[in-house]
Amino acid sequence: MIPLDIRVQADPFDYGQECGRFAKQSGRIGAVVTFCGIVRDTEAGTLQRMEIEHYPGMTERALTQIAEQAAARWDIQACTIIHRHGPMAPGDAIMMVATASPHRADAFAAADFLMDYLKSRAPFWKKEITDQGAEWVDAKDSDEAALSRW
Amino acid sequence: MIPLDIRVQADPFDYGQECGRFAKQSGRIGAVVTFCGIVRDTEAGTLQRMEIEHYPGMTERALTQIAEQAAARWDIQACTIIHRHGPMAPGDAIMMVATASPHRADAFAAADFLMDYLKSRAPFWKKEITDQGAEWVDAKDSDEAALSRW
Amino acid sequence: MKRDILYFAWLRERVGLPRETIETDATTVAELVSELAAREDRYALAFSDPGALRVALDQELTDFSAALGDAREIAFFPPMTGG
Amino acid sequence: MKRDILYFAWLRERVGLPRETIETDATTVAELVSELAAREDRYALAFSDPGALRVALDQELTDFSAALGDAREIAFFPPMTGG
Repeated sequence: MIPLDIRVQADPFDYGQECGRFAKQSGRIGAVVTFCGIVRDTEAGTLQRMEIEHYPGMTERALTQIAEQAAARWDIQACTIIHRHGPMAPGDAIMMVATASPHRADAFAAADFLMDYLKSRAPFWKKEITDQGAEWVDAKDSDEAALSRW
Repeated sequence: MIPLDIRVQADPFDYGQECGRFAKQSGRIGAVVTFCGIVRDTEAGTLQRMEIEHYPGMTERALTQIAEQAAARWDIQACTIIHRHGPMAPGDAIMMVATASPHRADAFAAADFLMDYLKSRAPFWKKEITDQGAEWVDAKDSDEAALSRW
Repeated sequence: MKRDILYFAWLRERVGLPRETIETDATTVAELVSELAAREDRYALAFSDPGALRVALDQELTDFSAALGDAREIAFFPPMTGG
Repeated sequence: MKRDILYFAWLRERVGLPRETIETDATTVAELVSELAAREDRYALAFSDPGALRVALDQELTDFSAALGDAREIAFFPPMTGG
Protein backbone atom coordinates (compact mmCIF):
# COMPACT_ATOMS: atom_id res chain seq x y z
CA MET A 1 0.00 0.00 0.00
CA ILE A 2 1.21 3.48 -0.84
CA PRO A 3 0.97 6.19 1.80
CA LEU A 4 -2.46 7.83 1.65
CA ASP A 5 -2.78 10.95 3.78
CA ILE A 6 -6.44 11.94 3.97
CA ARG A 7 -7.56 14.79 6.19
CA VAL A 8 -11.03 16.28 6.61
CA GLN A 9 -10.84 19.26 8.90
CA ALA A 10 -12.35 22.59 9.90
CA ASP A 11 -8.90 24.13 10.49
CA PRO A 12 -7.07 26.00 7.74
CA PHE A 13 -4.05 24.28 6.19
CA ASP A 14 -0.95 25.76 4.59
CA TYR A 15 -0.95 24.74 0.92
CA GLY A 16 2.67 25.77 0.35
CA GLN A 17 3.93 23.95 3.41
CA GLU A 18 2.01 20.80 2.45
CA CYS A 19 3.42 20.93 -1.10
CA GLY A 20 6.96 21.31 0.20
CA ARG A 21 6.60 18.44 2.64
CA PHE A 22 4.91 16.20 0.08
CA ALA A 23 7.64 16.70 -2.52
CA LYS A 24 10.35 15.85 0.01
CA GLN A 25 9.15 12.29 0.57
CA SER A 26 11.76 9.64 0.07
CA GLY A 27 11.52 7.05 -2.68
CA ARG A 28 12.01 7.26 -6.42
CA ILE A 29 9.62 10.11 -6.96
CA GLY A 30 10.26 12.03 -10.17
CA ALA A 31 7.02 13.94 -10.53
CA VAL A 32 4.67 15.68 -8.14
CA VAL A 33 1.35 17.23 -9.14
CA THR A 34 -0.74 19.26 -6.73
CA PHE A 35 -4.11 20.93 -7.03
CA CYS A 36 -5.48 23.60 -4.71
CA GLY A 37 -9.10 24.75 -4.69
CA ILE A 38 -9.54 28.30 -3.43
CA VAL A 39 -12.68 30.18 -2.31
CA ARG A 40 -13.47 32.33 -5.32
CA ASP A 41 -15.29 35.61 -4.94
CA THR A 42 -18.43 36.25 -7.01
CA GLU A 43 -18.03 38.34 -10.19
CA ALA A 44 -19.50 41.27 -8.30
CA GLY A 45 -17.05 40.80 -5.44
CA THR A 46 -19.88 40.32 -2.96
CA LEU A 47 -18.92 37.02 -1.32
CA GLN A 48 -18.76 37.40 2.46
CA ARG A 49 -17.99 33.79 3.20
CA MET A 50 -18.40 30.22 2.02
CA GLU A 51 -19.65 27.44 4.25
CA ILE A 52 -19.01 23.80 3.51
CA GLU A 53 -21.17 21.09 5.01
CA HIS A 54 -20.08 17.47 4.89
CA TYR A 55 -21.16 14.01 6.02
CA PRO A 56 -18.76 12.97 8.77
CA GLY A 57 -17.75 9.36 8.40
CA MET A 58 -18.85 8.98 4.80
CA THR A 59 -16.52 11.78 3.72
CA GLU A 60 -13.36 10.04 4.92
CA ARG A 61 -14.63 6.74 3.48
CA ALA A 62 -15.40 8.23 0.07
CA LEU A 63 -12.05 10.05 -0.15
CA THR A 64 -10.18 6.88 0.82
CA GLN A 65 -12.01 4.87 -1.83
CA ILE A 66 -11.29 7.49 -4.50
CA ALA A 67 -7.58 7.56 -3.55
CA GLU A 68 -7.41 3.76 -3.60
CA GLN A 69 -8.95 3.71 -7.07
CA ALA A 70 -6.35 6.22 -8.28
CA ALA A 71 -3.55 4.13 -6.75
CA ALA A 72 -4.87 1.01 -8.48
CA ARG A 73 -5.04 2.69 -11.89
CA TRP A 74 -1.80 4.68 -11.95
CA ASP A 75 1.75 4.22 -10.78
CA ILE A 76 1.64 6.59 -7.83
CA GLN A 77 3.81 6.40 -4.74
CA ALA A 78 1.97 8.77 -2.45
CA CYS A 79 -1.30 10.65 -2.35
CA THR A 80 -2.54 13.41 -0.08
CA ILE A 81 -6.07 14.81 0.08
CA ILE A 82 -6.96 17.61 2.49
CA HIS A 83 -10.49 19.10 2.51
CA ARG A 84 -11.85 21.71 4.85
CA HIS A 85 -15.42 22.13 6.07
CA GLY A 86 -17.15 24.97 7.93
CA PRO A 87 -16.86 28.70 7.21
CA MET A 88 -14.16 30.10 4.89
CA ALA A 89 -13.29 33.54 3.51
CA PRO A 90 -12.64 34.49 -0.14
CA GLY A 91 -9.06 33.56 -1.02
CA ASP A 92 -8.89 30.73 1.56
CA ALA A 93 -7.64 27.33 0.44
CA ILE A 94 -10.62 24.93 0.51
CA MET A 95 -8.84 21.74 -0.35
CA MET A 96 -5.84 20.20 -2.05
CA VAL A 97 -4.74 16.96 -3.61
CA ALA A 98 -1.17 15.87 -4.28
CA THR A 99 0.15 12.88 -6.18
CA ALA A 100 3.71 11.60 -6.57
CA SER A 101 4.92 9.23 -9.26
CA PRO A 102 8.09 8.22 -11.11
CA HIS A 103 6.35 9.55 -14.27
CA ARG A 104 4.64 12.86 -14.96
CA ALA A 105 1.76 11.38 -16.97
CA ASP A 106 0.72 9.20 -14.01
CA ALA A 107 0.99 12.04 -11.52
CA PHE A 108 -1.14 14.31 -13.74
CA ALA A 109 -3.78 11.69 -14.56
CA ALA A 110 -4.15 10.57 -10.95
CA ALA A 111 -4.55 14.15 -9.64
CA ASP A 112 -7.04 15.02 -12.38
CA PHE A 113 -9.03 11.83 -11.65
CA LEU A 114 -9.02 12.50 -7.91
CA MET A 115 -10.45 15.96 -8.49
CA ASP A 116 -13.18 14.77 -10.85
CA TYR A 117 -14.31 12.04 -8.46
CA LEU A 118 -13.98 14.16 -5.36
CA LYS A 119 -16.19 16.87 -6.93
CA SER A 120 -19.08 14.52 -7.64
CA ARG A 121 -18.63 11.62 -5.24
CA ALA A 122 -17.39 13.00 -1.93
CA PRO A 123 -20.20 14.33 0.32
CA PHE A 124 -19.41 18.04 0.54
CA TRP A 125 -21.87 20.86 -0.14
CA LYS A 126 -20.94 24.51 -0.63
CA LYS A 127 -23.06 27.47 0.42
CA GLU A 128 -22.20 31.01 -0.60
CA ILE A 129 -23.09 33.88 1.71
CA THR A 130 -23.28 37.32 0.05
CA ASP A 131 -25.00 40.53 1.06
CA GLN A 132 -27.97 39.14 -0.90
CA GLY A 133 -28.27 36.17 1.47
CA ALA A 134 -27.17 32.53 1.46
CA GLU A 135 -27.35 30.18 -1.49
CA TRP A 136 -26.35 26.55 -1.97
CA VAL A 137 -24.01 26.12 -4.90
CA ASP A 138 -25.58 24.03 -7.68
CA ALA A 139 -23.71 21.01 -8.96
CA LYS A 140 -22.63 21.49 -12.57
CA ASP A 141 -23.68 19.00 -15.25
CA SER A 142 -20.13 19.31 -16.55
CA ASP A 143 -18.81 17.89 -13.26
CA GLU A 144 -20.93 14.75 -13.59
CA ALA A 145 -20.01 14.51 -17.28
CA ALA A 146 -16.31 14.73 -16.43
CA LEU A 147 -16.49 11.29 -14.79
CA SER A 148 -17.05 9.64 -18.16
CA ARG A 149 -13.48 10.59 -19.10
CA TRP A 150 -12.13 7.87 -16.83
CA MET B 1 -1.42 39.95 -20.53
CA ILE B 2 -1.47 37.60 -17.56
CA PRO B 3 1.51 37.57 -15.21
CA LEU B 4 4.15 35.15 -16.52
CA ASP B 5 6.96 34.46 -14.09
CA ILE B 6 9.74 32.61 -15.91
CA ARG B 7 13.02 31.86 -14.20
CA VAL B 8 16.01 29.89 -15.47
CA GLN B 9 18.57 29.59 -12.72
CA ALA B 10 21.41 27.57 -11.25
CA ASP B 11 20.25 28.24 -7.68
CA PRO B 12 17.90 25.87 -5.88
CA PHE B 13 14.33 27.05 -5.37
CA ASP B 14 11.83 26.17 -2.63
CA TYR B 15 8.92 24.37 -4.30
CA GLY B 16 6.63 24.65 -1.24
CA GLN B 17 7.32 28.34 -0.79
CA GLU B 18 6.69 29.02 -4.48
CA CYS B 19 3.40 27.07 -4.36
CA GLY B 20 2.22 29.00 -1.32
CA ARG B 21 3.10 32.35 -2.84
CA PHE B 22 1.56 31.46 -6.19
CA ALA B 23 -1.77 30.39 -4.66
CA LYS B 24 -2.01 33.63 -2.68
CA GLN B 25 -2.18 35.84 -5.75
CA SER B 26 -5.11 38.18 -5.88
CA GLY B 27 -7.84 37.87 -8.48
CA ARG B 28 -10.67 35.44 -8.99
CA ILE B 29 -8.51 32.35 -8.87
CA GLY B 30 -10.42 29.20 -7.99
CA ALA B 31 -7.95 26.54 -9.04
CA VAL B 32 -4.17 26.16 -8.86
CA VAL B 33 -2.23 23.27 -10.39
CA THR B 34 1.47 22.83 -9.84
CA PHE B 35 3.97 20.31 -11.13
CA CYS B 36 7.41 19.66 -9.68
CA GLY B 37 10.09 17.58 -11.39
CA ILE B 38 12.55 15.98 -8.98
CA VAL B 39 15.95 14.36 -9.59
CA ARG B 40 15.14 10.65 -9.49
CA ASP B 41 17.73 8.15 -8.42
CA THR B 42 18.48 5.18 -10.69
CA GLU B 43 16.81 1.84 -9.85
CA ALA B 44 20.08 0.69 -8.38
CA GLY B 45 20.36 3.84 -6.25
CA THR B 46 23.68 4.75 -7.89
CA LEU B 47 23.00 8.31 -9.03
CA GLN B 48 25.66 10.67 -7.70
CA ARG B 49 24.36 13.77 -9.37
CA MET B 50 22.51 15.12 -12.37
CA GLU B 51 23.81 17.93 -14.54
CA ILE B 52 21.57 20.01 -16.73
CA GLU B 53 22.95 21.95 -19.65
CA HIS B 54 20.86 24.59 -21.36
CA TYR B 55 21.05 27.16 -24.15
CA PRO B 56 21.10 30.58 -22.47
CA GLY B 57 18.88 33.01 -24.30
CA MET B 58 16.93 30.44 -26.27
CA THR B 59 15.75 28.78 -23.05
CA GLU B 60 13.99 31.89 -21.74
CA ARG B 61 12.59 32.56 -25.20
CA ALA B 62 11.23 29.03 -25.63
CA LEU B 63 9.68 28.97 -22.15
CA THR B 64 8.01 32.34 -22.73
CA GLN B 65 6.59 31.16 -26.05
CA ILE B 66 5.24 27.98 -24.47
CA ALA B 67 3.63 29.92 -21.61
CA GLU B 68 2.09 32.40 -24.06
CA GLN B 69 0.63 29.54 -26.06
CA ALA B 70 -0.91 28.08 -22.90
CA ALA B 71 -2.35 31.48 -21.97
CA ALA B 72 -3.87 31.83 -25.43
CA ARG B 73 -5.52 28.41 -25.31
CA TRP B 74 -6.84 28.28 -21.76
CA ASP B 75 -8.41 30.66 -19.30
CA ILE B 76 -5.44 31.09 -17.00
CA GLN B 77 -4.71 34.08 -14.82
CA ALA B 78 -1.11 33.43 -13.90
CA CYS B 79 1.69 31.08 -14.87
CA THR B 80 5.05 30.38 -13.28
CA ILE B 81 7.87 28.29 -14.73
CA ILE B 82 11.12 27.78 -12.83
CA HIS B 83 13.85 25.54 -14.26
CA ARG B 84 17.29 24.92 -12.83
CA HIS B 85 20.50 24.14 -14.69
CA GLY B 86 23.89 22.93 -13.49
CA PRO B 87 24.59 20.15 -10.96
CA MET B 88 21.83 18.69 -8.77
CA ALA B 89 21.60 15.89 -6.21
CA PRO B 90 19.01 13.06 -6.07
CA GLY B 91 15.83 14.40 -4.47
CA ASP B 92 16.47 18.00 -5.59
CA ALA B 93 13.68 19.90 -7.29
CA ILE B 94 14.71 20.40 -10.95
CA MET B 95 11.82 22.55 -12.10
CA MET B 96 8.24 23.49 -11.51
CA VAL B 97 5.28 24.92 -13.34
CA ALA B 98 2.19 26.48 -11.78
CA THR B 99 -1.06 27.62 -13.38
CA ALA B 100 -4.01 29.48 -11.87
CA SER B 101 -7.50 29.64 -13.32
CA PRO B 102 -11.10 30.20 -12.31
CA HIS B 103 -11.72 26.60 -13.43
CA ARG B 104 -9.93 23.38 -12.58
CA ALA B 105 -10.08 21.92 -16.09
CA ASP B 106 -8.18 24.92 -17.51
CA ALA B 107 -5.58 24.86 -14.75
CA PHE B 108 -4.96 21.13 -15.29
CA ALA B 109 -4.86 21.29 -19.09
CA ALA B 110 -2.52 24.29 -19.14
CA ALA B 111 -0.06 22.73 -16.68
CA ASP B 112 -0.09 19.40 -18.54
CA PHE B 113 0.46 21.22 -21.86
CA LEU B 114 3.31 23.31 -20.42
CA MET B 115 5.06 20.17 -19.24
CA ASP B 116 4.68 18.34 -22.54
CA TYR B 117 6.04 21.28 -24.52
CA LEU B 118 8.75 22.12 -22.06
CA LYS B 119 10.03 18.51 -22.18
CA SER B 120 10.48 18.46 -25.94
CA ARG B 121 10.79 22.10 -26.96
CA ALA B 122 12.84 23.89 -24.30
CA PRO B 123 16.62 23.51 -24.76
CA PHE B 124 17.66 21.56 -21.65
CA TRP B 125 19.73 18.39 -21.63
CA LYS B 126 20.16 16.06 -18.66
CA LYS B 127 23.25 14.09 -17.86
CA GLU B 128 23.33 11.43 -15.15
CA ILE B 129 26.54 10.82 -13.24
CA THR B 130 26.76 7.44 -11.49
CA ASP B 131 29.71 5.42 -10.22
CA GLN B 132 29.70 3.89 -13.72
CA GLY B 133 30.41 7.26 -15.34
CA ALA B 134 28.41 9.99 -17.00
CA GLU B 135 25.60 9.46 -19.48
CA TRP B 136 23.33 11.84 -21.38
CA VAL B 137 19.69 11.03 -20.81
CA ASP B 138 17.96 9.91 -24.03
CA ALA B 139 14.80 11.68 -25.12
CA LYS B 140 11.80 9.35 -24.99
CA ASP B 141 9.70 8.75 -28.09
CA SER B 142 6.70 9.02 -25.78
CA ASP B 143 7.65 12.61 -24.97
CA GLU B 144 7.60 13.62 -28.62
CA ALA B 145 4.38 11.64 -29.12
CA ALA B 146 2.74 13.45 -26.20
CA LEU B 147 2.74 16.68 -28.22
CA SER B 148 0.14 15.28 -30.60
CA ARG B 149 -2.38 15.36 -27.73
CA TRP B 150 -2.64 19.15 -28.02
CA MET C 1 -37.66 -1.77 11.23
CA LYS C 2 -35.87 1.15 12.86
CA ARG C 3 -33.73 3.24 10.49
CA ASP C 4 -31.70 6.44 10.93
CA ILE C 5 -32.51 8.94 8.20
CA LEU C 6 -30.00 11.75 7.55
CA TYR C 7 -30.49 14.93 5.53
CA PHE C 8 -27.82 17.30 4.24
CA ALA C 9 -27.54 20.78 2.69
CA TRP C 10 -30.80 22.27 1.34
CA LEU C 11 -32.60 18.99 1.93
CA ARG C 12 -31.78 19.29 5.63
CA GLU C 13 -33.00 22.88 5.62
CA ARG C 14 -36.30 21.95 3.94
CA VAL C 15 -36.97 18.95 6.17
CA GLY C 16 -35.95 21.08 9.14
CA LEU C 17 -33.70 18.56 10.87
CA PRO C 18 -30.38 16.82 10.20
CA ARG C 19 -31.34 13.35 11.37
CA GLU C 20 -34.22 11.30 12.75
CA THR C 21 -34.92 7.68 13.59
CA ILE C 22 -38.06 6.25 12.04
CA GLU C 23 -39.91 2.93 12.06
CA THR C 24 -40.57 1.82 8.48
CA ASP C 25 -41.69 -1.19 6.44
CA ALA C 26 -40.16 0.19 3.22
CA THR C 27 -37.89 -2.33 1.50
CA THR C 28 -36.35 -0.06 -1.16
CA VAL C 29 -35.07 3.51 -1.21
CA ALA C 30 -37.92 4.49 -3.55
CA GLU C 31 -40.52 3.11 -1.12
CA LEU C 32 -38.91 4.97 1.73
CA VAL C 33 -38.96 8.22 -0.27
CA SER C 34 -42.71 7.77 -1.00
CA GLU C 35 -43.33 7.13 2.68
CA LEU C 36 -41.34 10.21 3.76
CA ALA C 37 -42.90 12.46 1.09
CA ALA C 38 -46.38 11.49 2.38
CA ARG C 39 -45.63 12.56 5.94
CA GLU C 40 -45.89 16.36 5.93
CA ASP C 41 -45.70 19.26 3.51
CA ARG C 42 -42.08 20.04 4.31
CA TYR C 43 -41.13 16.43 3.39
CA ALA C 44 -43.28 16.58 0.26
CA LEU C 45 -41.47 19.75 -0.77
CA ALA C 46 -38.04 18.35 0.11
CA PHE C 47 -38.64 15.18 -1.92
CA SER C 48 -40.67 16.75 -4.74
CA ASP C 49 -37.90 16.05 -7.27
CA PRO C 50 -36.15 12.82 -6.23
CA GLY C 51 -34.17 12.86 -9.49
CA ALA C 52 -32.32 15.86 -8.07
CA LEU C 53 -31.26 13.89 -4.99
CA ARG C 54 -28.62 11.34 -4.08
CA VAL C 55 -28.84 8.56 -1.52
CA ALA C 56 -26.29 6.65 0.55
CA LEU C 57 -26.94 3.41 2.48
CA ASP C 58 -24.57 3.04 5.40
CA GLN C 59 -22.32 5.70 3.84
CA GLU C 60 -22.13 4.11 0.38
CA LEU C 61 -23.70 5.91 -2.59
CA THR C 62 -26.42 3.91 -4.27
CA ASP C 63 -29.55 4.23 -6.46
CA PHE C 64 -33.16 4.90 -5.56
CA SER C 65 -34.02 1.42 -6.81
CA ALA C 66 -31.70 -0.19 -4.24
CA ALA C 67 -33.05 -2.50 -1.55
CA LEU C 68 -32.64 -1.10 1.96
CA GLY C 69 -31.48 -4.49 3.26
CA ASP C 70 -30.21 -4.10 6.78
CA ALA C 71 -28.86 -0.59 6.24
CA ARG C 72 -28.98 1.24 9.54
CA GLU C 73 -28.14 4.73 8.19
CA ILE C 74 -29.89 6.13 5.13
CA ALA C 75 -28.76 9.56 3.96
CA PHE C 76 -30.41 11.85 1.41
CA PHE C 77 -28.72 14.89 -0.08
CA PRO C 78 -28.35 17.07 -3.20
CA PRO C 79 -25.56 16.40 -5.72
CA MET C 80 -22.18 17.05 -4.12
CA THR C 81 -20.25 20.25 -4.70
CA GLY C 82 -16.88 19.72 -3.03
CA GLY C 83 -13.46 20.45 -4.39
CA MET D 1 29.11 34.60 -44.82
CA LYS D 2 30.21 34.49 -41.17
CA ARG D 3 28.01 32.38 -38.90
CA ASP D 4 28.24 31.38 -35.25
CA ILE D 5 27.76 27.65 -34.82
CA LEU D 6 26.79 26.36 -31.37
CA TYR D 7 26.84 22.77 -30.10
CA PHE D 8 25.16 21.38 -27.00
CA ALA D 9 25.16 18.23 -24.85
CA TRP D 10 26.80 15.13 -26.45
CA LEU D 11 27.14 16.97 -29.75
CA ARG D 12 29.28 19.58 -28.00
CA GLU D 13 31.38 16.81 -26.44
CA ARG D 14 31.91 15.05 -29.78
CA VAL D 15 32.78 18.21 -31.69
CA GLY D 16 34.96 19.22 -28.78
CA LEU D 17 33.87 22.84 -28.46
CA PRO D 18 30.71 24.74 -27.52
CA ARG D 19 30.83 27.40 -30.21
CA GLU D 20 32.83 28.54 -33.23
CA THR D 21 32.53 31.14 -35.94
CA ILE D 22 32.87 29.87 -39.47
CA GLU D 23 32.83 31.30 -42.98
CA THR D 24 30.36 29.37 -45.13
CA ASP D 25 28.55 29.53 -48.47
CA ALA D 26 25.86 27.06 -47.32
CA THR D 27 22.33 28.36 -47.90
CA THR D 28 20.37 25.69 -46.00
CA VAL D 29 20.83 23.85 -42.71
CA ALA D 30 21.32 20.60 -44.64
CA GLU D 31 24.12 22.14 -46.74
CA LEU D 32 25.78 23.46 -43.61
CA VAL D 33 25.62 20.02 -41.99
CA SER D 34 27.26 18.42 -45.06
CA GLU D 35 29.97 21.06 -44.96
CA LEU D 36 30.61 20.55 -41.24
CA ALA D 37 30.55 16.75 -41.48
CA ALA D 38 33.24 16.92 -44.20
CA ARG D 39 35.63 18.91 -42.02
CA GLU D 40 37.17 16.37 -39.65
CA ASP D 41 36.45 12.95 -38.19
CA ARG D 42 35.05 14.36 -34.97
CA TYR D 43 32.51 16.40 -36.99
CA ALA D 44 31.72 13.41 -39.18
CA LEU D 45 31.03 11.37 -36.05
CA ALA D 46 29.00 14.12 -34.42
CA PHE D 47 26.81 14.58 -37.49
CA SER D 48 26.69 10.91 -38.56
CA ASP D 49 22.96 10.71 -37.79
CA PRO D 50 21.42 14.12 -38.49
CA GLY D 51 17.94 12.66 -37.94
CA ALA D 52 18.87 12.37 -34.28
CA LEU D 53 19.65 16.09 -34.08
CA ARG D 54 17.71 19.32 -33.75
CA VAL D 55 18.60 22.74 -35.10
CA ALA D 56 17.76 26.31 -34.09
CA LEU D 57 18.31 29.43 -36.20
CA ASP D 58 18.73 32.52 -34.06
CA GLN D 59 17.24 30.61 -31.12
CA GLU D 60 14.12 29.37 -32.96
CA LEU D 61 13.69 25.64 -33.61
CA THR D 62 13.48 24.78 -37.29
CA ASP D 63 14.02 21.95 -39.78
CA PHE D 64 17.13 20.77 -41.60
CA SER D 65 15.52 21.85 -44.87
CA ALA D 66 15.27 25.45 -43.67
CA ALA D 67 17.14 28.26 -45.48
CA LEU D 68 19.84 29.84 -43.33
CA GLY D 69 18.79 33.32 -44.45
CA ASP D 70 20.60 35.91 -42.42
CA ALA D 71 20.67 33.79 -39.25
CA ARG D 72 23.69 34.79 -37.23
CA GLU D 73 23.51 31.97 -34.65
CA ILE D 74 22.98 28.36 -35.72
CA ALA D 75 22.72 25.80 -32.93
CA PHE D 76 22.80 22.02 -33.19
CA PHE D 77 21.83 19.71 -30.36
CA PRO D 78 20.24 16.36 -29.46
CA PRO D 79 16.50 16.15 -28.65
CA MET D 80 15.77 18.05 -25.46
CA THR D 81 15.34 16.33 -22.12
CA GLY D 82 14.23 19.03 -19.71
CA GLY D 83 11.41 18.91 -17.19
